[in-house]
Amino acid sequence: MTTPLAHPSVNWLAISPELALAAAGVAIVMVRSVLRRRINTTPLCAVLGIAGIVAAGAVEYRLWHDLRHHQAITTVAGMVRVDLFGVYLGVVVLSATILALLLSVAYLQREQLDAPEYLALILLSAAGMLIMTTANDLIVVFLALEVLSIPLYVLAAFDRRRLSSQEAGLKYFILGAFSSAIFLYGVALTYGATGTTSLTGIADFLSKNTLLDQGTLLAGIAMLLVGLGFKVAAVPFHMWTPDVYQGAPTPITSFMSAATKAAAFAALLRVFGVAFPLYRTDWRPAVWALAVLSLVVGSVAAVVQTDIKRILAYSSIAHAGYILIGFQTQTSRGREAALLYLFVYAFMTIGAFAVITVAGQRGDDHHSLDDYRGLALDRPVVGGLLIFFVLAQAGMPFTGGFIAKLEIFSAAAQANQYGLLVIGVLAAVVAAFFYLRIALTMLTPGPDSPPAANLLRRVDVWSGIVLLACAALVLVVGVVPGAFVHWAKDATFLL
Amino acid sequence: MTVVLFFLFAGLTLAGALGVVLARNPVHSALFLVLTLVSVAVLFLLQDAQLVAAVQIIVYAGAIVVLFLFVIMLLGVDRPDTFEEPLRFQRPVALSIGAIVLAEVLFLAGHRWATGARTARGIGVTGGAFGSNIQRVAHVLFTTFLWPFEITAMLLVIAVVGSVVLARRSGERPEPIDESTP
Amino acid sequence: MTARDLLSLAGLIPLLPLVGAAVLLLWGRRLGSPRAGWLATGIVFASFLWSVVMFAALLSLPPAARSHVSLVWTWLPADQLRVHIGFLADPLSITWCLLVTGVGSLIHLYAIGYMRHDPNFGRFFAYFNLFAASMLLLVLADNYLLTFLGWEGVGLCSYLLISFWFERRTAALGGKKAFIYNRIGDFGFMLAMFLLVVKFGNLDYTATNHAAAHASSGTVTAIALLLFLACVGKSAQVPLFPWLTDAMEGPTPVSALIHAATMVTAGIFLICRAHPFFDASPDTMTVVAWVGAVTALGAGTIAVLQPDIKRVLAYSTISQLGFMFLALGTGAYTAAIFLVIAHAFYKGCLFLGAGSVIHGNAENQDMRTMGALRKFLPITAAAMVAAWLAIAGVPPFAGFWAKDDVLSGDFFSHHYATWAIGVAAAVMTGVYMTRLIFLTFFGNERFRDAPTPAVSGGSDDDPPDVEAELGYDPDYLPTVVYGEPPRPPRLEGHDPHESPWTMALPIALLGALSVVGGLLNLPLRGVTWLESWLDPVFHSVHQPAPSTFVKGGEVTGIAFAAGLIGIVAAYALYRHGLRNPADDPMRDRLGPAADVVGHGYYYDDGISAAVDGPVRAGADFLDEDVDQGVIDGTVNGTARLIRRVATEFGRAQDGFVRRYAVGIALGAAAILLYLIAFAGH
Amino acid sequence: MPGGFPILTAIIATPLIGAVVVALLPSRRPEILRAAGYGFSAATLALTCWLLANFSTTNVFFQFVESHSWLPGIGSRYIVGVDGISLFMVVTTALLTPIGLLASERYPAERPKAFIVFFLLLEFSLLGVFLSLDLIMFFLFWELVLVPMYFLIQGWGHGNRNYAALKFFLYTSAGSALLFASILILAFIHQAHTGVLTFDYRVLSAWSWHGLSLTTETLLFLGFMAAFAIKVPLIPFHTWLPDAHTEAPTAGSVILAGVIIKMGAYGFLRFSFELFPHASVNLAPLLLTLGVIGILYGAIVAAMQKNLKRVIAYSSIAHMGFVLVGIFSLTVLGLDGALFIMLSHPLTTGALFLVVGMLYERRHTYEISEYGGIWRSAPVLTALFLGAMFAGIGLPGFSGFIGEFLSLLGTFVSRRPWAIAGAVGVILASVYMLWSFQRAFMGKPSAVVHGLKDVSVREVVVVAPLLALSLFLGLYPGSALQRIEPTVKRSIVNLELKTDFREKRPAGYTATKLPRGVTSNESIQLGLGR
Amino acid sequence: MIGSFHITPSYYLVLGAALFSIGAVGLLVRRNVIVMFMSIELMLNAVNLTFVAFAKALNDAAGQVLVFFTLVVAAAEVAVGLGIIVAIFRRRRAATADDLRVLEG
Repeated sequence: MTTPLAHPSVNWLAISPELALAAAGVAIVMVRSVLRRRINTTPLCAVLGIAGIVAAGAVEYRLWHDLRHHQAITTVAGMVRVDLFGVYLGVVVLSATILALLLSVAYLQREQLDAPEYLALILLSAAGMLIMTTANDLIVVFLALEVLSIPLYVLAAFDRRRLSSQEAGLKYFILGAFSSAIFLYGVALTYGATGTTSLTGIADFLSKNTLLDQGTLLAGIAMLLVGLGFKVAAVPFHMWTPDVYQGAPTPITSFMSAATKAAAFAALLRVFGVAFPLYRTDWRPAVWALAVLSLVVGSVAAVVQTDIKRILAYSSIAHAGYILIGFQTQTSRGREAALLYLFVYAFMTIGAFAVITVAGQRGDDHHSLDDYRGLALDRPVVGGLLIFFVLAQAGMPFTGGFIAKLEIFSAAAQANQYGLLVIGVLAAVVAAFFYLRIALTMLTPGPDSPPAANLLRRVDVWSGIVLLACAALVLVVGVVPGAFVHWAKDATFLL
Repeated sequence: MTVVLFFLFAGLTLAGALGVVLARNPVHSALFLVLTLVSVAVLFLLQDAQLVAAVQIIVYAGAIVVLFLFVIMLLGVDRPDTFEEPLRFQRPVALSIGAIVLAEVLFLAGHRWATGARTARGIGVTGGAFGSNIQRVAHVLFTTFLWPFEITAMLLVIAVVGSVVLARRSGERPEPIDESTP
Repeated sequence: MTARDLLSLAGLIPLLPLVGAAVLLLWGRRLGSPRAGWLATGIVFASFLWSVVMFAALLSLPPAARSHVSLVWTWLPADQLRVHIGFLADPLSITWCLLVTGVGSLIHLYAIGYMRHDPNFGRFFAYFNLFAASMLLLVLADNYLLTFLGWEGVGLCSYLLISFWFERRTAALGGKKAFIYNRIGDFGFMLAMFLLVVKFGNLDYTATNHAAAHASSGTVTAIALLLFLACVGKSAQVPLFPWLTDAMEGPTPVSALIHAATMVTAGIFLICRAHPFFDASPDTMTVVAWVGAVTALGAGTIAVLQPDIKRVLAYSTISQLGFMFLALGTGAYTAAIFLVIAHAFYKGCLFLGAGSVIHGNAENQDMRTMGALRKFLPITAAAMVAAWLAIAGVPPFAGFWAKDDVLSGDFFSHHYATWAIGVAAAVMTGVYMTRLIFLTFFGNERFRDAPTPAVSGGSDDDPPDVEAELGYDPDYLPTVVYGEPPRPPRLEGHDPHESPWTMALPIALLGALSVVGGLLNLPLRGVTWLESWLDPVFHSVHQPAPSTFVKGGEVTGIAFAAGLIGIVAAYALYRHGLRNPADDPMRDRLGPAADVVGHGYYYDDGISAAVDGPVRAGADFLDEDVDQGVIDGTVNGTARLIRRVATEFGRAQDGFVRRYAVGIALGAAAILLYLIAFAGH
Repeated sequence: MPGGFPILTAIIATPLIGAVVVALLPSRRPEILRAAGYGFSAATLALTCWLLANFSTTNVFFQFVESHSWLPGIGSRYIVGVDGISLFMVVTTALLTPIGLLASERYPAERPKAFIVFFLLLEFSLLGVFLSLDLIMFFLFWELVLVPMYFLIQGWGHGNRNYAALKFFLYTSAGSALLFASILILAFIHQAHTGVLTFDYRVLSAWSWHGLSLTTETLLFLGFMAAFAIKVPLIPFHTWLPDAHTEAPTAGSVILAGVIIKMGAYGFLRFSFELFPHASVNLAPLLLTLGVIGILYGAIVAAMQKNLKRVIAYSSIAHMGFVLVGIFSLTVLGLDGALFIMLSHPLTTGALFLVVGMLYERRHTYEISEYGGIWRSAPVLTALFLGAMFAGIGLPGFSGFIGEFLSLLGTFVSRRPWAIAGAVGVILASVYMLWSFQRAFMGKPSAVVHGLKDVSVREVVVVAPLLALSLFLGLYPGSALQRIEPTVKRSIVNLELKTDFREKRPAGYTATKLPRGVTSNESIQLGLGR
Repeated sequence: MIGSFHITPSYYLVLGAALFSIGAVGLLVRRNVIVMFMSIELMLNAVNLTFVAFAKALNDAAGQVLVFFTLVVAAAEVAVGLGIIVAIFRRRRAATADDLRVLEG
């Protein structure tokens, strides 16, 4: 006596961005294994990857337009929920992915790394991130977390010539596995407390039932917060960040900092916003503390760092703090701010890492400030762009960085979170120090210019596109922010 | 009967776990891990989770632990570790955090663990006309959890590609220049 | 053209020298010596002529109508305050205009000769003209603010001219000192103006002088006292007098024009201009009188022991200014103005003469190494003797009449204490002036003694042509202060020589004026010209009546006798000159008091010590300990603190992955703990 | 003039366009770059002259207002307008920029392109600060000022430039941070009460005086004050200034002293008064005290400096003390004086910095002890310094005197003890300036100083206009005051309307009134509804 | 007496929590990377135990299904993790996590 399996209905359009990326990734692996080593497969693989991303992007574009007039699409047995929020962050992820991919092409050749697997892993990781942005179930969130993380472990350790790369991979792996175990425990406890892992199901259950005993649920919420806090690099779960960002190949660092952050925040915002809004009085103070700690530690610790990638790693921790402010307010303006911030941050940080990729010497291991001495004098455009990107991250007016911070602080002010607001603005001042320090170093002539031969290398077309795109977007958002803010606002609407 | 079995295997589980943590030789740790895994599988059986118990034995004990042992042997690290702790306060801190987290979870959850609605999605572990444990699990897995199931496929692809990339002898490129060690 | 139309052009009086100054500033170097000098002199003389025209125009009006205000433009229109660039032509201002331009053109003329070798000849005359313009603006202004403009302008010129030989360290310091002391007075001036605006909403002399009568006594006293502070600064009264002696570092024509004849009398002018406030405040008048009296006696005593001819004259000027304030303090405005005029004549003459003597003695200013110069500088000697008698109060010279007006007025207004001090000061006047004349022109020749080369200064690494280039030796510090050994003569075998006619003529003319100046205001009914001329200004005031030939002869006699005693005493001491330049008989007579008096009661030394000591230490403390230490230290300390915390963060990030895991676990434990403690409530 | 030529946008945009154009020009031909720099800055100056000529002296509200949507989600708009408070700051900025560029023609010589670009960007941001009427826009420009200034100090400064540039940036942005927070809090409190989210300064100031509790108002005032006090700078928030001044290149110092530190005073006048009238009135004694401390402390510390630029830097602190005192005298006279100093101080201090910069070009040091006897070797240069010095220490006839006189007079009218203490600063000013002058310019020239070249025609052209303007304003201040005063009166009247404050007036003066035809309501709304 | 004593799901859950803690502590105190991985496996097993216990308690087969996903994730992690270790071992004969600290600060 069996009941026939009732196949869940599938809205293929809704899940095709993920599928496109996964397909592209698999295709690259296939190309690699079929063609072996007969021709240089890198351009082909890159084109395949770009095609996948573009296809995914086209679908997201279509979805965005569809969803502006319709309800969110819930499909595959309620496990996927495609709404403007998901599409928005999906676009951020896809943007970060394509930029990182473009950035990688020349890098891979310079560093003589195996391109196909590398590209495939990026695409698969990005697919995981897209899954994350539309996940409507804790177990999907968990699996997406793994899908996006495991390729990153590999990619971080990808450069076998550098011990630092492998060390980064291992550290990331150990801590990632540790935190995802904690996350999973949180899933289990939540499941026990509510009887379901579906986000909407949890919300539904909690709104209809009053728990006599909230202990299990609270413990579950705490564990979930820890797991996602790790991914967004919030203090005190941040300690992997500097080491991994420094050790990983630079394009991967840029990908991690932009895309992973977006995906992790997608999960954080969605899980806590959809499943546990009723418990916000309980978890908001914890998020408050995470935000404050991230701001303080991220901004302060970077002050004495000498490795530029490490500085940016700490700064990404601080940025996570700002986004957490938006999250913490639990208002629509706060979400809007967090979304805009993620969007702008992606371009600011990829832009900065792009310059580091381009200006770095072969071996990708010379990123101390001393190696960048005089860069802006020797190569005004490249150095100037890095200065621009770091100043944008510092919140310079008329850059996207300022608008993003403005939105975040507005949200804090509107939500009467004056403490966060003041700590936030003061942390920005401290952070300005190390951003300026980078600028200052690049404007100070070195004793001599040893890397001159290397420095005078031309920027390849792919990286050039990345640099230009990032700079243009950061500037455009800063000068005419209206549309971007509007889109972010739309994306919060259906949450 | 279940009481006895529970306490027996619960004890074995914990003993195995402690063994994993405390054994100096990684090989011993792996063997203790097997003990724990098997004990957990028995506990699964005690809770009407036959399929999961079987898979636990097959996948974990059969595949994962073997993989561990394989790597241990491959790398030749089957020597006993020193138990010196170079990090100050690491052990007391770790122990106390472990104890505190345990206490906190127990305090929070200790009164009433499962507060969720029973048979939330219609198919229970027992009861109802859903057939055997395998059928029940399969039913849930291929309907409700179809999307996660597909994702696991992707995960496995990733694991394969990743392991290949990592484990590949760098034959096509010059041997890596070893860096100075700290 | 009516008289009033003419008076509307009173602005020309300051404008002419202002234009001259501008021309000389821009093209003075090109004009060079002596053309620049002639231009400047001519302009000031033209200004004098125009002043005479103004004088005549005023005379043509009935006495009660002898006041004309001409507004040029609204200078400061703020809120409901309106301050104009406007000129008030009345007997008081025109008197000063005549004095400034008249004596001024003589001194300009003198300077053509005195400065003829100076490479910065043009600049000198630019300053000189600018000074004249400022001084004329000061006196012609129709409101306080414009007077203040002139007031500061003369201060500026004084600064520039004292420091004219700025390579000379003492000159640089002297100019600065003068300006700063003056600024202390200006502080009072500004506060007085503030108070005037607050109480009367106005800064015009006419309006405020009318309003003064109706104001509360507190207001009037405050305004008067603050104005008096300004006057004390400008006119070098106790306690703000030390700058005037250091002002002697400037070229001698400067000392004559600015620091004797004109600028220093601005204080007297201001009190006369604002007299209703002083009239209405007897307390202030008492203060003025006492300050004047104390200054007169104090400076007079100091002058007695000075070896430097210019410094004697400087202290003398302070002392004479004290007499003037004494007069003002008794309400004897006319007497004060009379003394101003007489003083301008004889002190101008004395300074110019002293300049001539110095010039003729190769820049030696030490009287102890002069003597018997009358043979070599006959014109100078004659004029100075006349001026000596005038200042000492010997009838019928100008000083006699003027000083008699002051002292007898004082006596008859029952201020016996200040009168007594004034008489004592008159004795001192006789002493130091006689000493000066006899040490310089009579007695033994001491300028040939000790034919050793100059010892002061003169470092060897200097380029040899410095003196030729600058027109003076910057290392030679001519001023001799009490206590220094006598300066060796610098003639190096030459004889002293008389000055050229451009210098001699003004000396002679001023000498002559010192003789006849008393005619301005003889104590005879009908010939008190000055008094009747000034009457429209002071008609509301009951001025104390000085003695006349009819009345109060005994008071006059006492004053005269006092002067005579001084003269005789000094004559007794110095008629043979000095036996040894290092031995001053006066010093021996005074015994231990000599050092105190000679050092100016250690007043200036005390201030210098305080400024160099505690004041500078205090400022240093503020700069180094407070500003750099505490305040900036806090700023940098904050940065350091952040750095230290950052380093600690970095240390925690020590690379051990297990440590990082502890961080995660700790975070989890903390969140759980928080939920246990606070959640669900 | 609605619908007319957008003059203010043109003024703001011209230097920006100039910066972009210069950035795009090839850097091989510096003379073309310089010509472009002169051209664009001169064009800006010409536009501001047109503005000056067409500025109505009867309109007490904002003129030439433009308003465009910018960031609708947040309610921030691009609103620009000019009134008597900002007019002369705009003119000064536009005047000092070409002069600064001209002064930098020879030195610093390296990287002229970047220098000109940053300088024009600086002008752009400063003009934006003074013309913005939207708080977010204002803050944007306020922060943006730091960036080009930072690069100017860092890139073309002297010895310790990195430290100075960083300190300048961080210290001032620490203050700005609190300003930013306060702006947001203010706007969102407004939104919470009225439902309207706007950063329009006019709307907020028409509401805040009755919409905020006294505590909130005071706290927000302090938040705004943090930024303004550091910028002014008030003691004890001043230590960035001597360092920044000393290390900045000449043109940078000119702008820094001439315009940037005025931003703080401008902020007090523009924002603190209208937005937080009660707090402004209540805290006036505190700010007066700080102002007086600034006057005295700045002067005393200036006297002890061994570096010419530091002397001038501390003197700027003292001068800004006069501005503060004038502002918080809360009288028409005092405000007139404060605004007049804000107009005059750039001229005199600018001239001083320019002359000192010329000395640096010749001798590469600012240490007073390295000089001595300059007068003899460079008489014209000395004359320029002398002129600037006396103009600066408030010699009547120059503009500095008018400002100090009015500001102290206003203070004397309302709070006598402060005015008396402040007037002591007049004495001290002469002490430190004359002492420095004596040490650096008088005395015998050393062999090195002896060879000092006197100024070139270009250098005279750089300084002379400033001194001439200072003289002109000193003798005919009415030309500026008639444009300043209507706005000042509006500010005072608004304070009286919004609080129970009553302006203290000199005897016989009638109460300050709005011009005929302007109602109290309109005044409180800053003419928004007109 | 023994009849009234039931093994409720709570026993399993407490056991799971204890196992989780032991795993966590193991990760913190062991330097051998492979043993650290084993500790993570312990933690995942604890979660599995919890899932199954909840499945029983809630009478919901979904709980058991979740164990499958955990298993797959565990397998994938182990594969990749051991791959990284092997790669590192090729370079350096370092067996402990503590030896890897090129990156710090």
